[in-house]
Amino acid sequence: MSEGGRHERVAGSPYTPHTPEQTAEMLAAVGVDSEADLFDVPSEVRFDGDLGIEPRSERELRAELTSALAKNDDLTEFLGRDHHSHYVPSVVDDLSQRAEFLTSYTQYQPEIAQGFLQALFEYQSLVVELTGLPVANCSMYDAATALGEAARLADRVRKVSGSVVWIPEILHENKRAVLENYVDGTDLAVETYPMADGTVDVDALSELADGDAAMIYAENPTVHGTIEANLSDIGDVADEAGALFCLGTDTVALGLLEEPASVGADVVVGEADALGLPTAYGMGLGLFATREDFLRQVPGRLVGAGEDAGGKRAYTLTLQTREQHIRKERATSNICTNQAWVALRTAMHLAWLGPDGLVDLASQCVREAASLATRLNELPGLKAPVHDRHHFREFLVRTDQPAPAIARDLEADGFAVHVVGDHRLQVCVTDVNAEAADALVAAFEEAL
Amino acid sequence: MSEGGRHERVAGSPYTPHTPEQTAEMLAAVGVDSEADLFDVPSEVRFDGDLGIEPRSERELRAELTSALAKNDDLTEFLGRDHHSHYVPSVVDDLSQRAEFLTSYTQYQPEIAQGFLQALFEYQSLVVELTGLPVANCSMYDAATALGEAARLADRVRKVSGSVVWIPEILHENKRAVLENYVDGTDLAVETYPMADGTVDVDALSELADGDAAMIYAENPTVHGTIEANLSDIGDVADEAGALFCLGTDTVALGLLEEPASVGADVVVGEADALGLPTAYGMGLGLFATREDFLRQVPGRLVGAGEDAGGKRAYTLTLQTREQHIRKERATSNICTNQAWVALRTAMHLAWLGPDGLVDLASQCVREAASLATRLNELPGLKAPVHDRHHFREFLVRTDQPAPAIARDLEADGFAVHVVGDHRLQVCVTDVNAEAADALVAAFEEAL
Amino acid sequence: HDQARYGDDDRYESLLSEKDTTTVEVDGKSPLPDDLTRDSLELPGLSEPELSRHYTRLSQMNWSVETGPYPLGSCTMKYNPSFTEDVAADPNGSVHPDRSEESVQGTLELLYGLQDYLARIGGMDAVTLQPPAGAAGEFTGIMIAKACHEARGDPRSEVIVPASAHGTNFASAAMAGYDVVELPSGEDGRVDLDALEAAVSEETAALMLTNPNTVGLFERDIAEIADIVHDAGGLLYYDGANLNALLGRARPGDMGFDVMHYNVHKTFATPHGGGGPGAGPVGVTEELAEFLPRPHVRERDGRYELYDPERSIGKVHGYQGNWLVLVKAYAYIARLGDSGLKDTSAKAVLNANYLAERIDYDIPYSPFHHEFAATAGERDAADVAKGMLDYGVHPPTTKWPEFVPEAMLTEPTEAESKASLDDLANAFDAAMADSEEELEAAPSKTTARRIDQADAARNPQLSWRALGEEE
Amino acid sequence: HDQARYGDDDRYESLLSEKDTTTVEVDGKSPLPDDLTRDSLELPGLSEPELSRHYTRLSQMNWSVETGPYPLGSCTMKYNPSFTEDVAADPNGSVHPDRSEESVQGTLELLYGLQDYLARIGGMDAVTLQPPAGAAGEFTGIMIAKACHEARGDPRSEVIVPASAHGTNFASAAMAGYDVVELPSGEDGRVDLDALEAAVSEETAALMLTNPNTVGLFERDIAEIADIVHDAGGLLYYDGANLNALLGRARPGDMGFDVMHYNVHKTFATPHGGGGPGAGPVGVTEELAEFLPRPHVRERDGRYELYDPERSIGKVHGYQGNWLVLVKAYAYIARLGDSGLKDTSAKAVLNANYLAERIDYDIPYSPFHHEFAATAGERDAADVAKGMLDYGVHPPTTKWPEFVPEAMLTEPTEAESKASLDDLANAFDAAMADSEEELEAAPSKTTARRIDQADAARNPQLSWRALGEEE
Repeated sequence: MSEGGRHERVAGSPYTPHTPEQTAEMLAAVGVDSEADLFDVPSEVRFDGDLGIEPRSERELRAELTSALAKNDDLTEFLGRDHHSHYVPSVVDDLSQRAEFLTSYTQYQPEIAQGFLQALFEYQSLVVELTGLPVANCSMYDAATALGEAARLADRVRKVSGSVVWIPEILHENKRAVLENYVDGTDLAVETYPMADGTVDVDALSELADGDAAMIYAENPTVHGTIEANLSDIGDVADEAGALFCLGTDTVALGLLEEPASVGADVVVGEADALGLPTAYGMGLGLFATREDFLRQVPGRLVGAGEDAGGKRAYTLTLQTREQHIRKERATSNICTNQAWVALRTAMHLAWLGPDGLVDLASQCVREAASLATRLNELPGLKAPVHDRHHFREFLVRTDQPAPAIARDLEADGFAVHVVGDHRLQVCVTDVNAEAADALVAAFEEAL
Repeated sequence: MSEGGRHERVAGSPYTPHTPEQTAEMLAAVGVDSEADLFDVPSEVRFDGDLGIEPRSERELRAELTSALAKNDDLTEFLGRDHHSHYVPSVVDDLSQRAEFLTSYTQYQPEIAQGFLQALFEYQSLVVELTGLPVANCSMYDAATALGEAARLADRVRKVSGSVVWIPEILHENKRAVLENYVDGTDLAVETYPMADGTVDVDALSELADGDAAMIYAENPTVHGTIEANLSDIGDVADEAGALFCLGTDTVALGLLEEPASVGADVVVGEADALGLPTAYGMGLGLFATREDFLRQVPGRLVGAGEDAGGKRAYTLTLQTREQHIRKERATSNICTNQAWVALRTAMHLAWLGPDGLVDLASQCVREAASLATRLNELPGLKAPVHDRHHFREFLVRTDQPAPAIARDLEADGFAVHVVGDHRLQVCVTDVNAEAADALVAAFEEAL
Repeated sequence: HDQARYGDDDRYESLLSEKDTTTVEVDGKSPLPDDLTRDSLELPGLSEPELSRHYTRLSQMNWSVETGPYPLGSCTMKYNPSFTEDVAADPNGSVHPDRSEESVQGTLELLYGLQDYLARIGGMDAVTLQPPAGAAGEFTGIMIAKACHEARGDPRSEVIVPASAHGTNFASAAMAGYDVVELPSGEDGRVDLDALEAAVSEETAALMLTNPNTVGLFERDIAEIADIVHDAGGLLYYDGANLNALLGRARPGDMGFDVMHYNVHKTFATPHGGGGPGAGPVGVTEELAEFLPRPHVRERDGRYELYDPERSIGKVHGYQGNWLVLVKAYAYIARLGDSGLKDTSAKAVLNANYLAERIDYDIPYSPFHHEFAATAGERDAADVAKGMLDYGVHPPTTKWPEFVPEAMLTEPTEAESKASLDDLANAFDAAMADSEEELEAAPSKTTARRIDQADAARNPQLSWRALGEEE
Repeated sequence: HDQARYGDDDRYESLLSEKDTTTVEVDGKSPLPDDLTRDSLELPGLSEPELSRHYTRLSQMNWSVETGPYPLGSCTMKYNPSFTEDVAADPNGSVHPDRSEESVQGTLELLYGLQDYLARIGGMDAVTLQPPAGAAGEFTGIMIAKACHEARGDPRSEVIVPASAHGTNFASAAMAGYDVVELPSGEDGRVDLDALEAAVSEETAALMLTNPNTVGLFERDIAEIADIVHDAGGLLYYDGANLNALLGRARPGDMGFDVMHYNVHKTFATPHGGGGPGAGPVGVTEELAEFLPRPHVRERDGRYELYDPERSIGKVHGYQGNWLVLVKAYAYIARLGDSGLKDTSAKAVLNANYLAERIDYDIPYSPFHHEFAATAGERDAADVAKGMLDYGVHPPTTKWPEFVPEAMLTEPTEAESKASLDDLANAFDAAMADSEEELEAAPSKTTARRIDQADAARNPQLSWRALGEEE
């Protein structure tokens, strides 16, 4: 059923403004008889069939999609592992959805795009403050692709020294899979180094990472939520091996944990969307920051400050000769469309929190995880956390009973947790689900 | 639990920007020691207690309010009677919620308020096109208060000729109650004239409305959904009685039914929010249009076109000497804050529909009502429609069984209808619930 | 040239009717007989892309709280939190007013909760949410007073209103059928007790008072004022327009007021929407509760129900007021709580005092609270205001209240930062430093240049049809 | 002066860091031992009212589709329907990617539905939604081709890309480890079959082709091109950037393409967000489906499940791509349906042809479809573009593709009205009529005047920290 409306006067798109009279006038101006005559498509490849896609009114479609998504179970998620949820204030939605931001393109005409350029410049600046590294780009797709780009950067800048990208044995499998693809076209090889009780076994790494290392990758916190105590040592190992030290982290953790620059990180990657984006089925925002030395090897977009003809400070995309639209196959990356709008949201959320708000939030991630682990550990048949480390947001739980069965029981009670082994679960707690921690503990008790 | 944030650094409002340092600096500039010193309030009326209102974080509060509203039952509403629901396109929300519209004030400085002024000028213009009357104001609160204002207008312009406001015996009780209050401070009296089979009994009206009539009010469609066939005759009766003819209607009905100016209406009132507003628990938008003669007696705000110093067309509030902020107790009305933002939305929705879309929608209101009445009439124990008239959106149903019991059964099945008598229900069908008409008929069948 | 030029002073957006005008025949094309329908309909119809641009451009030609400071005295143009919009948009709240009580318990719970919050804040015993605006609240309050006097068998004919009061006070009292007795302002800008004594009589139905008053002064003699009015058998009405100054620090109920209205679109941050909708809930003492509009919400054993107060004045709105606005007010109050409400009044008053300190204007009356009336002295306040527009801010309310010569009534609200107030102060002073000629030529950097309002009123053109006839 | 002046050309909004910078100590104040934490943190923190103003003002300094025409060639800046935002904001869709299949049937249903729609539109057999952007789609497609050749035991080393192709084609092929063979454009602006014959070899992994190509010409010889590539054992890759021209009228799968990507942020109206997020789904023939990224969504007996294609290339995104974008694309396609999709391509092509007719520019290549490359001739295309800014429109893509001298690649999209195209044409012609000096001084009516990009690149200042060090 139609809602009516001028735009539905003719069968066609509701988003083409043409009245039949205007269409006729325009066809006449062009000098053709019909729209079909405008297409210079040989008949053998012309499509005259039906795609079989039924148009729906806006009202019908909203009802249809609402009811489709309502089929998702209403679970309280204690899920993390590289995709974290924190409360995003409503004002971030409101401001980021302003049409001038949402429906704008990449800033190729900076004179009428100062708003977004300044917002991206501010995003870069915030990342610089958080990481201590002087160069941050406007965004990568997500943490996994940012890691892939970091390895490719290592390949470009350290080609003579090594060809192995060392990654921890405890790493999100997805991240490794993406990395493997990103280095597939290079001479790099991906190899793993061992962990000791949930964090990097620096001695073992030191032995492995000899002169053939191009990059050493470590995470803080790790995918299991453990906090690294020996980041500087890892940095030293990388230095000695002549390799880049790439550190994976996220915007919330950066508010509390050691500053990457201070531990010798050459590149920082990770999920910036821990702030600014709601849980969005894995949609992300790849953080990417590095040292001044590698400025001209950075992938992705950079916004710089400069001056306009009136001598006023103005912002513009800069160092575009690194990019694919100018350098083609010699570009630092193929990235073009990125996650600019998510970066805008992340900057908004960060500015809303301020430094104290960020430290509070990050501290909460430590306290809540410790508290929940303690309470689960009191239950018979559970050991939490598995690792004797400080944790951030999440931790492993060892279960005497089969973990998948426990997870199924929890799901039936309305809770989602990760199954990471036959007898291992992972639980993530932040500001958004901490209030449900009591209920989760109770559900565990029942499930055991 | 706090979301953190700079704005929560100090206990206080999250919406005051002051850091403690800034507060101290400002207090010093003012020359006082503390905020309390700024208040020149005698101690005997100072409030030192607690209001007992617990602050909540944004996240907590959203959860709390969402869960409160979730206590409303999920019913498919077949409800009308002066508060009608039509699908409002998403773009209306999107555009009307732009901060520049939503958070602006009345346009006292027109040079920086051209956007809203033009939008209101366009709203007035649309009402002029729909009613055929040359003067439309920016809004009244709702149909009931617009009717009250119409009676007061009649009192001002026809004081010598009459003191009775004639209203139909079939009228929403709420509307009459508001009218009674609006004329309480005048010498007007409200009296009813009879209806014949759901529409005005013109002969009876003609006899009643002698020289003492100040205004005759009729509705098209009536609160029972019937369409008047004798509007011109009512206009003639009013003319002969020297009374104003005030016609009640709504923006959707105006797209199809007789043009008020063409039947002699002196004032048109009604619900303009049938377009532009979702069902909002009775929140409305009072339509108000009248003849040129009464221009300087119109209540409420008017936007006029004029010129700026550069000779460019510009818009401004006009004829403000009618209003309370200038004329005080001699103002045409006490109205100040009105429903401007709803008028903006109504104009958007109207422009989105266009004339063909509006006629389509209004035609649908006729067809769906006829079709549903026919189907209900086929059920044993029901007679629908009760009146042998054409109907718009809604109609009465006579029930052999007690109507309240049937309504309760329907509600248990997920449907809401009006109970308007021991054996009378009223059912309203529009674009938004027409698809559920089959299910309603089935539920009726079961309830009987 | 059809469109607003980006970044151009000389912005212009054509009317809807200039973009499209289409006439459709109705007779013969509808499901109704022709004698029931109009002949034809002529309206503009825009495609969605055109519609979006039209209103996006119009919005960009409009000042708002999010554009910059908006220090209109007595208007309380504070920040409107975004999250309250989300709450108001909850589809579960989108219900018809005729739904059964049982099926809208969530809606009633929120309304009941807001009644309770407002009662606490005002020190009142019962609150109706029905009035859809402040003026409607005044009318409701005065009708309650009228009903009370009539119920006491003591009908009265006069309402006393100070000269400094909002125009709505006069109009609302008149609308309720009262004669309005205007009380001149005392020399100190407050109510003159002697004048009040002289004004009250057995015809006094009520005194309507704003406190702090419209130049920001607290009526220190409020206890005496209450006694004088009550002793004469009148009721004391509180105009809530300036309640922002007192949140959590003083309550009308404690001052002896019998009836009051709240402007939720001022004090409780619901957006003004270019002139509304607002909401004007009315609070009353226990004694007056039986006169409240119907229906009213109450709670019984955890269930919420609607009932008609025993001697209800009836109705002042077709249903129960501006629901979408009321929800936002509830959310705002609950977000702030006690500490937030107290901080709000503190910063509102601090900001006004700080700004007053920063500008080079005479301010005849003090100590003021959340707003102050500066005077433009020898200059025309309206011209100074036009000059301020060119310095990038919205000017204050001008030439009101009338007892302050060339008044510039300024209310920055608590939501302005020190930096914003400093900017605003600079604009005040810069405009005052401009020459008379400069001010008269102002504004020039705005969407439209100075608009001749007198001319627009002499030759009213109120629709595009009128514009067309003109040509 | 801290704020944007309303209506003022010379707009300015201070940086977040200029509004507030606060240092908080972390060591000793956190629940962690000091050796695990940073010493301190220095960031700006704004109150919500300040934050709202900051970003509202920034937004007003930014061009967008809702501001005016945005005819960037190859960018397809069409209207983005509002309702798709509401659908994407549905809280039921806000789920974690590691949820069990059983608990996210709604999410999977939509993804499956979009896979199906895209397959129909492209004439492809299977579609992955994982690539988060067009370039990521290209990389995915080329990795699939690579995997296919390797699986056939026939690894190859070259990818052929026409000189006129988007830069991403070159970069994506190189990223996958291929040598890029650039194919010069034929005299008619299309692929030169002889040149192609000469370029293909047993090392040819794929030819990447945009059709219509980047000057809007349909590759009429597509059947022969497909034969040449296929005969050499290569695969044919379709760059979906220009698919808007062909919606419902021709399908890459029917033209012999083996792999393709879709730019949903172009063709399917998901907003561009100032540079992303987009989505670059990849469609393949039956034969290549086993190489698709993992996981992939399929339907079994009305239930949706995730599975890993047998010879999957692995992953190109940490999870399953840009969900919020994919939902909007689904909603847009479903809103349009067959008739809407066909109308879209018709009006996109009509608009380009009408605009081309209206302007006084040479257009070397035709018959074009949804976009055309005008030439600025003796003038500098970039200068003409700056001139157009002052006439209130966004200019086209300039100086690209390179084989068109001083190219102005123009794509109005279907969403512009005739009136808007007329305005745009006037701006084209007006800028061209301006003198060289005028153009070099342009723009002057914009937020910023001409920005020296070369200078900005010589002295990169990429953060406020860098600005601070500069001072």
